[in-house]
Amino acid sequence: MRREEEVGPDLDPALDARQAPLPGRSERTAEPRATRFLREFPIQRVLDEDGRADPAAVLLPDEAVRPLYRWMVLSRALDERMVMLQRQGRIGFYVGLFGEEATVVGTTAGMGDGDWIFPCYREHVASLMRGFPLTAFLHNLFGNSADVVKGRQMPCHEAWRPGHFMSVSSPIGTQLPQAVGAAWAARIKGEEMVSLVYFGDGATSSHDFHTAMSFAAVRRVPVVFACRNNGWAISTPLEQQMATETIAQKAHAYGVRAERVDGNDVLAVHAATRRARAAAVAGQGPTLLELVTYRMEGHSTSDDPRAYRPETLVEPWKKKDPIQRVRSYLFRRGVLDEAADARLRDEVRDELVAALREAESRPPKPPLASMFDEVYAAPLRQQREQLDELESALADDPRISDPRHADA
Amino acid sequence: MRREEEVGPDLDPALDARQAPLPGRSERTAEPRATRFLREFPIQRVLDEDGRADPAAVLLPDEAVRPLYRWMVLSRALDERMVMLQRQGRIGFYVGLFGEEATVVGTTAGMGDGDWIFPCYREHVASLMRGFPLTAFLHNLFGNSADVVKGRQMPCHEAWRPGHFMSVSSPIGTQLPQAVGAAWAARIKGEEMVSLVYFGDGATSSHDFHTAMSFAAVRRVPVVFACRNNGWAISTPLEQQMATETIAQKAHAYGVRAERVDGNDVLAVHAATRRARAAAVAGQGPTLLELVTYRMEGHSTSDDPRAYRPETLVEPWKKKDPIQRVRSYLFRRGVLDEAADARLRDEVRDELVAALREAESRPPKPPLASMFDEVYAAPLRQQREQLDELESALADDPRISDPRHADA
Amino acid sequence: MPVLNVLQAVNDALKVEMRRNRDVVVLGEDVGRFGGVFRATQGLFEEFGADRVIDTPLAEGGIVGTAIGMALYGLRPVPEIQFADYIFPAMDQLVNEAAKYRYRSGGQYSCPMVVRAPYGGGIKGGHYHSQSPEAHFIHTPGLKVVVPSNPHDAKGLLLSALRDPDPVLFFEPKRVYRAAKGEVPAGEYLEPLGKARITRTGAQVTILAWGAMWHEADQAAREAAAEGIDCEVIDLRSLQPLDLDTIVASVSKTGRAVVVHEAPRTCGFGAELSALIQERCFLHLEAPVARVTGFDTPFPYTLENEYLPRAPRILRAVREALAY
Amino acid sequence: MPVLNVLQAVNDALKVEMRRNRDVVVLGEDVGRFGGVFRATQGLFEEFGADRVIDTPLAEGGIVGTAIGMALYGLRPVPEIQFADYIFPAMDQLVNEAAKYRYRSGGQYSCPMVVRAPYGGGIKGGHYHSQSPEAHFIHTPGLKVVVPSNPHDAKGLLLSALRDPDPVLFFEPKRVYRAAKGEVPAGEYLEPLGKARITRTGAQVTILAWGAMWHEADQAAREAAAEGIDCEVIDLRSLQPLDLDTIVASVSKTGRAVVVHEAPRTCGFGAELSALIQERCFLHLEAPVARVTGFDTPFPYTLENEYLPRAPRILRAVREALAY
Ligand SMILES: Cc1ncc(C[n+]2csc(CCOP(=O)(O)OP(=O)(O)O)c2C)c(N)n1
Ligand SMILES: Cc1ncc(C[n+]2csc(CCOP(=O)(O)OP(=O)(O)O)c2C)c(N)n1
Ligand SMILES: [Mg+2]
Ligand SMILES: [Mg+2]
Repeated sequence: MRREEEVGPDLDPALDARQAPLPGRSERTAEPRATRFLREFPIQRVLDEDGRADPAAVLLPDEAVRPLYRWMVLSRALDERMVMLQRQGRIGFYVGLFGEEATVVGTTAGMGDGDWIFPCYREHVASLMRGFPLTAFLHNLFGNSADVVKGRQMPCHEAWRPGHFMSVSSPIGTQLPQAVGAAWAARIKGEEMVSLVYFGDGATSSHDFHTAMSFAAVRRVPVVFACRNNGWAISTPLEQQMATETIAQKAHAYGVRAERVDGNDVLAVHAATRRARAAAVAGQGPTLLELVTYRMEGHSTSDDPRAYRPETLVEPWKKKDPIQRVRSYLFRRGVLDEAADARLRDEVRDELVAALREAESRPPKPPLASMFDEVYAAPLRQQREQLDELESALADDPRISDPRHADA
Repeated sequence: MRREEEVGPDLDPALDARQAPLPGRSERTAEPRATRFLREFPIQRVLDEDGRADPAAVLLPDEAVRPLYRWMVLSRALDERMVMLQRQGRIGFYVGLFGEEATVVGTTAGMGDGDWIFPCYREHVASLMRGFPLTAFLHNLFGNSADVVKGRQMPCHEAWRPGHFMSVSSPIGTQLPQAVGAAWAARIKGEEMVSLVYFGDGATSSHDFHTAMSFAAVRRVPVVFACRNNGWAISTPLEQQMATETIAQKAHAYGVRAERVDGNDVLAVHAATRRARAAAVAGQGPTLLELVTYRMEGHSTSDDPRAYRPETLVEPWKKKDPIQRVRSYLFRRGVLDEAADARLRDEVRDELVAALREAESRPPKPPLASMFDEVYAAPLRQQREQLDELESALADDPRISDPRHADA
Repeated sequence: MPVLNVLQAVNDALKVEMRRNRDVVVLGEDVGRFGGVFRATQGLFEEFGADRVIDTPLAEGGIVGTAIGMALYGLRPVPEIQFADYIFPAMDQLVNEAAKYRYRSGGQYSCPMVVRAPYGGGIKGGHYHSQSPEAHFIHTPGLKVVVPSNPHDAKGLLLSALRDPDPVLFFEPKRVYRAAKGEVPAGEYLEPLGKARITRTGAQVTILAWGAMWHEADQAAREAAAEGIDCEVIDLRSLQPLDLDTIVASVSKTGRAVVVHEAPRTCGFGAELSALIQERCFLHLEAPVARVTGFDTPFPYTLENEYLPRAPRILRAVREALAY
Repeated sequence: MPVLNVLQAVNDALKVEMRRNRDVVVLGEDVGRFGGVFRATQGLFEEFGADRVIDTPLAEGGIVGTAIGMALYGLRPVPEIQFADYIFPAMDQLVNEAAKYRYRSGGQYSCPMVVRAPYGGGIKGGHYHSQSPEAHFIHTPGLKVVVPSNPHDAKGLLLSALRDPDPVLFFEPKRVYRAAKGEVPAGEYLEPLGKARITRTGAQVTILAWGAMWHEADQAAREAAAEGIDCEVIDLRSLQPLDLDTIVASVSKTGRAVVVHEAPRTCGFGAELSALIQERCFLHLEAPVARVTGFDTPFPYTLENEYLPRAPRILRAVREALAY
């Protein structure tokens, strides 16, 4: 495969898929895409698929890599357990990071502790890395009385101010200009803070991607744009999302830095993030990081990918598992062995089990008043009156809280 | 000036301005912009500033160039007369094309008669080229009883279906995805129609530019995106609108064709439009045309550029006047001389005077009912009741129509 | 007659019209090969092909803007907004373009299309999978707004919307997408836009509702009957145009009205209904027009049952109106 | 005291607060070097510099989205939307983000900011330089909406908005930007959000208005007085929060209410006021609450005087309320 030599091992079957004709009339005129930008943005990599690395390319000492591995293991264990819980009906919804762990752990590890993180909705491990207690995260999944966001949002919509982890919201792209505004504000205040903002390949089509890139570029705002290119937006494959061979090249529309990185190589992601942050601090403005990875499972627990995605597309990615890769690296380096790894995984499992027990022990519902608080800094007439209205209605007729009552 | 040789005579002082530091903190870190894309997208030109052309580069026979010249002369004469009228208070508003005539006349001439035109708000001459009667255009400026849009919109918001000239609307960028949809529809219907959509440099920052380019690119929709890069968005110079050295390079974000063209060279604009249309018809999808020109006057009659733009920036553009340039060409070719040119200008003036007389002779107001018609295909209860309400109120008290009454 | 749920009825209406009219095209996120996240467009891609069933990039403004262009050119686009909560990026194209195109062009152009969007709460969707934005569009002259409550109307109203000359927002009650089942005639039939349906006749209180909340209103009326209160229930079905005659006739008879909707109370469509009723039935009113609505907060998650204006709260308002 | 017009008062308020609070920054299209197309930000760039007075690219969604981020980080951004008609591209950031950020984060974050936008008709602006979109935002819990009618309130309310903990939409009546002049205290003073002003006391009919239309209401009241009709005129000033107590007290006294606004009638804020009044003053009402508003059409050009709810139409409604 010629491109192989040109751009290094192709990590992205979607690139091949992109050679296929598009659906619709356009088929008649389909022509193979250019490879120019694949050459301009070769995929940055530190670890090969067997976890081998050129020591010169590794920034981090072994003792710093091990925790990254642990966070990735925790993320995967959490995802697996929560999907199970959702199937059992114990939580209503879950959206995981299966196979994309390196994109999030590597970027968050590459930023400074004071940098603000603007999440999409898969970056739970980033909130944990920033000190969000695992138990608190589970409270959020249950939307229970201990939930830091008071049961107001769906599961997986956490927010954690002490760790500068912003509020997850569902609308695609909205966090992007906000990340620009925060970093711009920091510069105005004379503080060295660089925003890290997460989004997916689909989000590059959103209004907010365009305005965020424009605004950041024209004033060289210090932002790291971390695009998890996992090849899919729910059922929409990359080649139906855009006609470009890379996402990195979108940086040319704004005149900003970009890199294309192996998103399953946590060391490469970490190093690229460091470079992006350094450029931002040096006043060179934002960097667009295209982190090439793959969504190994459904979009969320509400989704079944078998309806639109042949297993054959997923197969090649299984041997690229980001966790296995850094695990082999640590084994090679001799700082991890089977016994230590087993202990580490046991710890993680125990943490999860304990946190889960704690979360399920809490009263399932936040107080009624929490529904009317914090709409405004202080409730207005409407919130005050309506709380009274609801309280007396409930006193009259507790069926109001009964989910089964009167459902058509 | 080194860039001179690299990219050909620089038509765009804004490019130099762009070397200047940006306002704000970013100043500290300002660095000269790259010239890479200036080289990738050299400015296409057929006529030099004295109207000399390499015959091989000219697509059009002289008898086809002469009408283009006439349209440009008409456009300029119309603009001058209407600005005068506005100053005299005879019309409320006007937005002209001063100095940008070649961008519009060249593109419209380069399309097929059946192609649909999606205007911004300066392309009045395109509507006239498509058969919109000059008188009808003036009716629209007066918003009088003969106005084809029934006095509902501001001056310069014309629409002309017989000429496939769409409806001007003020919101920046909204016409862009609409142009994509129309061309896509034509392809679905199996009709060979290519949309031509006009917009400015400022509009490239709009949401709709991004979505229009994305949608057109991913399905290779046949659209010609004609960007009048006149260097300004009201008071905002290009270098505060974007950090890129060209607009053409924005095409890379979408994987589409682009050309950078001397927007004051009607033959170059025409030729580039032909190439873009041919590519679209061949199924290669959209082309982004950056037509490099300059806004010689205020944004509109509501604007006074002296508040933000030094005359020195405008000076160099005066000798690049697009009308003079094609005029010299026609003189060189011997198909126009002083006498013929004087006759042509007299004709144009007489046309204008006659049309103006006609327009000012019409009853100034459309009928009351026209305010409630065509909100829907057929009026709903609200429009029917409210027309009655207004009619009886007016019968009671004619002061309702009196602009001076009760103004604070 | 086949028994369908609301999703199947919507899907059936799209198939019927797409077979009848080659100009009807469907576009949106995940509507093609996948058939939509709720599967409302399932089977369309296979039957009508990629030209007429279009998976788009992720941008609602682009979806609606493109649809407007298609409509201007003569197609009948049916853009899907995956959740009504995500219609706001398309707000400018809807309010400033689709709504005004016919008017501002002096009737030279128009952009008939049907914007489909699942709306409302009751599926544990939290802030962003639960909103009811209908009032924004009812406040925008040039747009029509339709909300079916059952499969029969979903099909009949959608078929009418697909032949309507104006842009229509078609909000589908996702809470009862599968729960509301009923007999749906095969093939073609039209339910006119602008006609409400009196689903229960009564003498003492008129309950106005639409979409998913009609089921709560109906339940409340049945419970009221058990208490000897005789309610009339009107399913508005079409909010713009509104069947004001039916409403005025009913309230003139009962002298009492309770309006129900999920959207926050302040400036919701209930306010307009309340204003219209007191303007037209002033001398008949025995009690203020009551509003039983979602509260003035974002849509909550854990407490969504408490948030929704369900039967017990409606019943309470009915009793209060009677006791006034 | 200096006599200023509304533009000068807005400009003065911005200067006073920017001098007092380094965190206040202004951003928008043409607000910097140029000082804004209406010159509302004139002189700010020179005094406060390019860091705090920011010319942005042309994208309202970007302006508001960026402002939200600035507010989250601790600045007090004042985004300007050049005309209220152009606020729709920012609708998603306002409705789904700014309005919900405090709530959805459990109070961990908030984004106080003041979105300034000239609104309304009367300047021959046609469809896109005349709209009054306030109802959309009043319908969005989490946002506040303020509309001054005169220079004194423009400054005092803007200063309060600039210190308010919540996102505020501040709609400026461009029709009277220069026409409305008055004495404006130098330096600092606050007009509280949520307090209406009774600008004329009367016994027979209450007229509710705000912004540019307050001047028409006042004119109508003066003409009514000449006919011996005694009107009370209330300038609402703040629509969210609303000073309902003042309204209820007035209508309970007069028994008649006329609500005036420029926006289209259907689902306008007048509907909410009408609903609230009949809910709270039902037994005091002698006549239906009347709505004198813009019509349910896009905003016209040539016929804009006929479109606007000006004094003669208000006076007519007053007479009708009295004769009811
Ligand atoms: C504005 C908006 N439109 C639609 C949706 C529904 N939706 C949720 S996730 C998603 C796909 C996002 O894909 P991508 O950006 O690639 O992120 P990924 O899920 O792959 O990480 C869509 C369409 C949404 N949340 N917001
Ligand atoms: C959405 C929107 N925001 C703001 C405006 C106000 N406005 C009118 S023209 C203009 C500048 C447009 O500049 P450009 O796109 O370069 O076109 P030009 O006027 O230079 O031809 C602005 C900001 C608008 N019309 N629409
Ligand atoms: Mg993705
Ligand atoms: Mg321009």
